[in-house]
Amino acid sequence: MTQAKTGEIELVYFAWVRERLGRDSERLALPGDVDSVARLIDWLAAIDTDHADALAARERLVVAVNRERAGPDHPVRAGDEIAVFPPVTGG
Amino acid sequence: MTQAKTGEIELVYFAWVRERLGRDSERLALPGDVDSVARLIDWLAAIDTDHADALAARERLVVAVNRERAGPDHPVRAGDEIAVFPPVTGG
Amino acid sequence: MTAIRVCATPIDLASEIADFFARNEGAGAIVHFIGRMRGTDGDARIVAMELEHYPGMCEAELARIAEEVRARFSLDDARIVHRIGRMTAGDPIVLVATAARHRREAFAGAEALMDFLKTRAPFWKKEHFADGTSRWVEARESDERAAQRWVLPAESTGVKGRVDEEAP
Amino acid sequence: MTAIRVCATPIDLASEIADFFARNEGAGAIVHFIGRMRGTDGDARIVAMELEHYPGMCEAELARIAEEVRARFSLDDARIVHRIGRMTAGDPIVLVATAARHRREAFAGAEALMDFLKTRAPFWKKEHFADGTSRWVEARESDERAAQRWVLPAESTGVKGRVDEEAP
Repeated sequence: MTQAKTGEIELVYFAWVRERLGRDSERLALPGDVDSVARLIDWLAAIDTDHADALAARERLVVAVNRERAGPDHPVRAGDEIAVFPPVTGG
Repeated sequence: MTQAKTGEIELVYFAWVRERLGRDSERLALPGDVDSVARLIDWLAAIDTDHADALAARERLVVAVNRERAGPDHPVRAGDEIAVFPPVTGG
Repeated sequence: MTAIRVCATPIDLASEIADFFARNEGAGAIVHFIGRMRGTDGDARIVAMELEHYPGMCEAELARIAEEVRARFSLDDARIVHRIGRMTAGDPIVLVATAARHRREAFAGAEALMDFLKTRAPFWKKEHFADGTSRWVEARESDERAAQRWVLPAESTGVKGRVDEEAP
Repeated sequence: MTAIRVCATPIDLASEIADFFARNEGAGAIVHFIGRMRGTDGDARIVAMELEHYPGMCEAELARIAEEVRARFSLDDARIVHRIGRMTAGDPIVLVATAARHRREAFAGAEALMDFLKTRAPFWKKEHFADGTSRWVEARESDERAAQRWVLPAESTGVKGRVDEEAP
């Protein structure tokens, strides 16, 4: 993979987030001003109606950056693996 | 078995009570004035030195009358099965 | 198989566990506790243990305990299997199993079974040490305290013990 | 066998339990929890359940949970085995096992493993009903409260959670 100037992030989705988006992952070029989890979700939700729908209920979404849970202020950088999913229901 | 006039009780002993007494059970004729667990133990302890030794530590003895735990005031009657043993240590 | 059993031969954990599982298909939560004989007591090495019980009263008490705990924690099922006789280090001494709709009840039920068994069921352990000596195990005050956790306050008949108390 | 495992095939309870038992000969107390798929949800009949997980993060989180609980309750050993994929009523979803010197730690450790797993490990359940509909199971607030039981007060670093608190 050749890294774009702005760099890319790997997004992964699970459960109903994945179903509503109709995909389990995507690679996207990260705009320079998207530097936190909160800004990333805002930017993603503006991409199209599928994203807007899947990401509408912010309070029901959990985000992990590089496989660790991350709050809204957690930094986001090119190369990160960012997961978006509902509260977990295992066990 | 022919029942004596005063009636008999069946005594059963476990663990170190059994070992100190050198027997696991005995049948004894119950004197008319021995009508409670406390009086029974007093009377038993006076029989001989084995009984006195085995029953010396009253606070460490548990008594069951007809297979249910019984306090010092519990009545004792001819025909009862009376067990004397230390605090239990199963599990 | 019955709900409670005292056995003079080694407990067959695999078959007990498989049987309990098969009988409780509808339960969402199953808990097992296995108590094993340890090979040491402080610095002393234990070569064998003898477990004595009061035949008749012991089984009756175990049955009362199982029924009391089953009703109190709304368990689907409860089982107690306890070994007697001579055993060696590593042998299972006791298996308790509970089945319930949810895990809180299954855990609390299994703990209560053990706490009641330890303080009420007429079993006695004698340890035989490597140096040839032996002694009867003393009852532990911590077991008595543990059992007291499940005593209901007389004035609050609706309280079901720790399960309710811990999830306010 | 490793301490934690996510498996797409049915959990072999008998071999997991036998293996855990064999590896913990010195432990006086072993506790198992088995979570099973239930065939009903209220009045609705569930014909199948799908369990999805986040590969990589899920295993890492389970390993963190197992190590955290093992250290906190001084466990000899802790194991988590969790099923993924499609399953039917009665199938085991999860097995946790703990081994400790005494029963209080083994019980508390197993409960803590389950409480953390339920709230932290990235698994998601989807239920398929007899009428052809399906739905993603909602996270339960009671699981969050259960997990909060184990949070240490910041000011008392010596406290080990419920095990100490309940035996004053």
